Amino acid sequence: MKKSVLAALAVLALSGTAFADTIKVGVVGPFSGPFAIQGKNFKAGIDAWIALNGAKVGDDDIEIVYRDLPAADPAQSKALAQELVVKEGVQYLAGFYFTPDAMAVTPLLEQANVPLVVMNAATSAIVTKSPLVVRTSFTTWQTSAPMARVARERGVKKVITVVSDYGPGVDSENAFKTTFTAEGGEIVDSVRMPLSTNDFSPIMQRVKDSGADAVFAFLPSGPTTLGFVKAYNENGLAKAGVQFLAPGDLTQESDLPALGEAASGLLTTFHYAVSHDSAENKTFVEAARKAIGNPAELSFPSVGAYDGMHVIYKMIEATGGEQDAQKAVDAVKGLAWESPRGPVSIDAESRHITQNIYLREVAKAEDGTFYNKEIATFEKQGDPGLAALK
Amino acid sequence: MAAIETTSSAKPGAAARPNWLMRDLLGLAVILAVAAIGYFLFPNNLALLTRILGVALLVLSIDLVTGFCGVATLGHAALFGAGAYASGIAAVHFGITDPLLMVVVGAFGGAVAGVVSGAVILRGHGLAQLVLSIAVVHLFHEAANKASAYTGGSDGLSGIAPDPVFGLFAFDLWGRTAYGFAVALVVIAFVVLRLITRSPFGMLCRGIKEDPIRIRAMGASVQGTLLKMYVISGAVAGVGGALNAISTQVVGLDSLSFTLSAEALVMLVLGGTGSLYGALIGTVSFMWFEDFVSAANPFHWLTIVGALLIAVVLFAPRGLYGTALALVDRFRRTGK
Amino acid sequence: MPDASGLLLDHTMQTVLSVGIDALAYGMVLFVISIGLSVTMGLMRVVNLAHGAFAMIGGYIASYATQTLGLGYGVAILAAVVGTIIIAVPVERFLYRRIYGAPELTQVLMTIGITFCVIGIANYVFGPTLKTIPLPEALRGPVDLGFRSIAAHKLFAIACGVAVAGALWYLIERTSFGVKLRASVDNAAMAASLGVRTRIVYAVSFAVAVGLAAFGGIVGAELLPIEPYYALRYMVTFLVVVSVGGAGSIPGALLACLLLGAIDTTGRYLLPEYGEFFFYLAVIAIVCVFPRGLLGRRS
Amino acid sequence: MTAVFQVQNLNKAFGGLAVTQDVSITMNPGDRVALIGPNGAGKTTFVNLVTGHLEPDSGKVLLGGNDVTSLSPTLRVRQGLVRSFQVTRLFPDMTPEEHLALAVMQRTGRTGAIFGHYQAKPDVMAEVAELLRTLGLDHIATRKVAEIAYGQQRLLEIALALALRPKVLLLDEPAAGVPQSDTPRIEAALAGLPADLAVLMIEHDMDLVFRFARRVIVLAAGAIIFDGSPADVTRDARVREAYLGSYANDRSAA
Repeated sequence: MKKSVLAALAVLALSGTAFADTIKVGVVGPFSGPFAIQGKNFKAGIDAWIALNGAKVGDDDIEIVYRDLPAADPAQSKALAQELVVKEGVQYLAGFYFTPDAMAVTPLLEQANVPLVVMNAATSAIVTKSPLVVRTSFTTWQTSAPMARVARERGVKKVITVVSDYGPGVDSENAFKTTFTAEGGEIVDSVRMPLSTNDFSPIMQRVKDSGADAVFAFLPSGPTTLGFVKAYNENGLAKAGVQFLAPGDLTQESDLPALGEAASGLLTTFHYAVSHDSAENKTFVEAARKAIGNPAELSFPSVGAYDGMHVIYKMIEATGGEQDAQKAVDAVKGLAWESPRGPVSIDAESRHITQNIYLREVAKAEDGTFYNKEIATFEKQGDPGLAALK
Repeated sequence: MAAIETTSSAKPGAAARPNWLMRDLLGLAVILAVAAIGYFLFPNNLALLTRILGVALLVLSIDLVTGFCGVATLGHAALFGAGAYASGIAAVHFGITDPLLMVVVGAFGGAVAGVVSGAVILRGHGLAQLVLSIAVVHLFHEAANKASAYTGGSDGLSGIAPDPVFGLFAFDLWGRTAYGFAVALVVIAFVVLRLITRSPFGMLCRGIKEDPIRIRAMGASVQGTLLKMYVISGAVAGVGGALNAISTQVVGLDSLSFTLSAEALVMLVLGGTGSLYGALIGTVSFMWFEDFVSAANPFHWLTIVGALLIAVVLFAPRGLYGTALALVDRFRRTGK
Repeated sequence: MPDASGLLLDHTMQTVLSVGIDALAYGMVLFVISIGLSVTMGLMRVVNLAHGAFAMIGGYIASYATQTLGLGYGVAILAAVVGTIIIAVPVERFLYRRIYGAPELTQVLMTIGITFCVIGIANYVFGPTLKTIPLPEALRGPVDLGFRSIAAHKLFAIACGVAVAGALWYLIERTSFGVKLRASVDNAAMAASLGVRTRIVYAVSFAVAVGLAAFGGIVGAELLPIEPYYALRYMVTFLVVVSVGGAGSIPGALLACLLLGAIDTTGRYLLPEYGEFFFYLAVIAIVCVFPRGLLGRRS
Repeated sequence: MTAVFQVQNLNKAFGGLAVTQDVSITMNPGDRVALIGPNGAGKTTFVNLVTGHLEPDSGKVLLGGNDVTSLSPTLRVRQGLVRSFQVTRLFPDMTPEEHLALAVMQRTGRTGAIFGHYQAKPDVMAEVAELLRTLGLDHIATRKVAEIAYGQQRLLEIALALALRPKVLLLDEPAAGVPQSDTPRIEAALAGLPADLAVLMIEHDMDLVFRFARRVIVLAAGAIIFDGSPADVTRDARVREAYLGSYANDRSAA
């Protein structure tokens, strides 16, 4: 029985390459596992793009091939990418929620003649690993640094940073520290806490003892943010006037229903809020909500995926459906368009997205739900993390 | 393959020798045949097959301590990850990019990790041992996360660019070289482990699993023997890790994780403990099944994998290989 | 300057007290969730990695009962505990009964399988988002203890821990069921020949363990939020706590939870960067000194 | 003749309870000694003290004149102090041939070798074959131990001890649990033990003791109350007292 299944698979593999005018895009993301909601958002963004722009570029049909990668696992990531390229014959690789997974794929690109469009992974260095990488999401530096300027503008002098002890957390800490001290602020203490931290009360005690005016925090979106935000309120920090500053990962829209009242008033900087007020976004949100099913689950990875598809369509247009990775990437260098998040462009040198970063406050809508309300804009932000790398 | 294993020698002494030798050669032939079939049947899935072989080395290495020595561990990825990081760091920071040298470094790294974790884990028994192993793998994981200057932390250690094997076979996009390299490593490891498990030392380990008190009464040191096995096991896991680093060119923290440890143990139990064939069969069937189901339904495959595990406990309690053996055995007996 | 040093001392005392309270609350939450596992592992000798899955089921039912059905917190807890037990009974009958007395590794395989299934089903039915169980007004918000404020639900968790410990102690040490249970555990054959229906005793103990898991899942939901991966995420924590305490020992589990809660909390206050190291080094040290757990029974 | 095994003034107490009191025994090569005593006399403790599983409060254990009191159990085995177990401790999944080969290789320091196979070592195979023949186990040499009769397992216990070429052999109830029909084979095996081996047998079965031992030591309440010939032991008043309590006199009267 096993053999017949294998044989069937082999036949499938062969037939897949039979249609010459179908261009395949391989998308790798966490479609199951603890981060399944982010993978769902990838798919929602892609589905929304296709719903609004059709599944055809010129004469070529576009087909998306999904592969599941539940957690950061570079070995599996590479195996999946290789399979997509070799077996499925994809012309474009896209998706990638975690940095190591994207890193694992970069060495393949040149030989495979395939561009990689990163739809989330947010470590600055990824784009430097191969000239065939384009990123349509954000970097942790990009979303964290403006918060330091917000803090200074609001008269905050002393800040304690509290981040999860892993790559993005450290990036976020560095981004904030660098900018905040450059702007004349003082970092009174920096705390890195293990990812597995469940009870944040002792951390809040540290914050209290530090005498800071504000706490800058970074945690990966998901279950722990709930405990963190609640601990912030329950330990009386909010009442004591210690401001809460963070990049938008902490208040991603899909976590807001759970955070509820506790998140009310939190300040975050981020590249996208589902509530962004523009025609483009209204159209996008409507399509993406339809795609994801439960409207409350829509959040930022969807817009990275949506714009990623935009870039891929442009690439296909430019190459006329021929497989030429370098030409495809060159075609989108400097490309500018109006994204649901606002005006964006692909930086010609770094191939990373230049975009507005918004200051948002968690607010209560008339229907009782919570949302990220944009209150200020930092226009055309590049990636300061890349500069810091040099 | 199952039938081969059960035809036990009836006569003692030299007359029986060709018998087990033949069986091992046959087993080896079967492994090579399966590897070749894999190559020709799935020429486009070699990356997955290579990954399976890397994990197979980890599962074999767990089998050495769990199946042959009776040491319960949920932390064996510490050894695998140590090998992966050792060879990765050697390549990125010290310019050791020859794949064979990287494998040696990985084996060494794994063996050192084997000494360290063995020294801790062997202090307990049963549940305490499980908990110690969990603590060890978490400490390794955390240490690698902290030492991000060397390991790249949670972003992973990237930039590993191994040279062509023997200067001739470059690691290509299709993963042919990596697959051939992996098959060679697994076959060598299998042969060596087969010899080790049949050796006097291997017998001593089996004795320890069955009755450590008797082994002590024979004047042998239980702790010393187990620690030695941990070193061997570490070297094997380290080779697996190195293979992973070479074929993936990135090492992530997941290679040191509790999850990988637990998954590998599940594969071993699935295949059947105490037999090298069981370890291989368990790895191949679990990972193949996982890949098949997760490609078929990326959203809900975990439920199906869970149901498979439950079904195995209910219907094949000794693991796939062990139960197949028992069935064949029963069939032969009733046939007589 | 006596005043300044006095102030400093006062401040240190406050911090110690404050961290101590946090440690107590965290330890108690751990205790309420893991004590059921101590019952299955110590008394029934099953390495039940699916324990967290039952806690999670309890959490989901409670969340559904409060959010969708609009039931009160107390009613929701009751419904969740009963509901989880109802789900668990056939699981015990058809799956666990097959692995009593089986090798540890087989038990690991089976219970991991059950965990995977529960995760998959929860993901399918409830989706991947966080689920909350709204607290009643009385448990919401901070309570002022004079030197600091603490969340009311943490005090509630502490109270629940004390109540559970007391009730279990009474059940096992003072009731006829407890006598039967202890007899079945010490020597199942002997107990059976004395007329104890060991299967029923096991089934009831399992139900108690699962009910406790569900209860703990709800009470602890503020610290360990309910989501599909709950069952895997905290599996190690529960297993470690129970083993350190000594499987089957209620005072042992209590002691372990308080001790590990204290180590974890203090570590995270003093040197959060090395919190993980602290915790696991402490676990190794304790297990090496007390191989059967702090108050484990000698067998 | 020099003593091969000496126990000098051994004492051990658990809490306040003395379980071994000032026990001294000297044995020469070829000795056949039976250690008997009523239940609770401290025989098990004595064995554990001698083999090194318990540490004495005071006193010494000497092997061939060397003080081994501070040595670990395994090192004592390597020095020639070997024991058998009252309840068989064998490896159910291994064959008698493998058991003996393992013991022979352990004795000759070859169990550390990670390569090679015992069947490829002629000297090991010869010695194993010899042991199997001596104890009449050759026809089941390649059956798994779990599948052979209990009497045969007891014989394998003895063979296993012999394979270690001990100077002193502690036999812990070698015939315990063996069906009546098989005891003659055990006794034959005991009778065939090497002449220069010092054997200390712990036994309840007085028939066996009388047939085997040339010297009997009686332990009661942790102390030696008799050390002499089998012929004298039943006549000793203290022994009768220890075993039979106040009934002793009644029975002698009857």
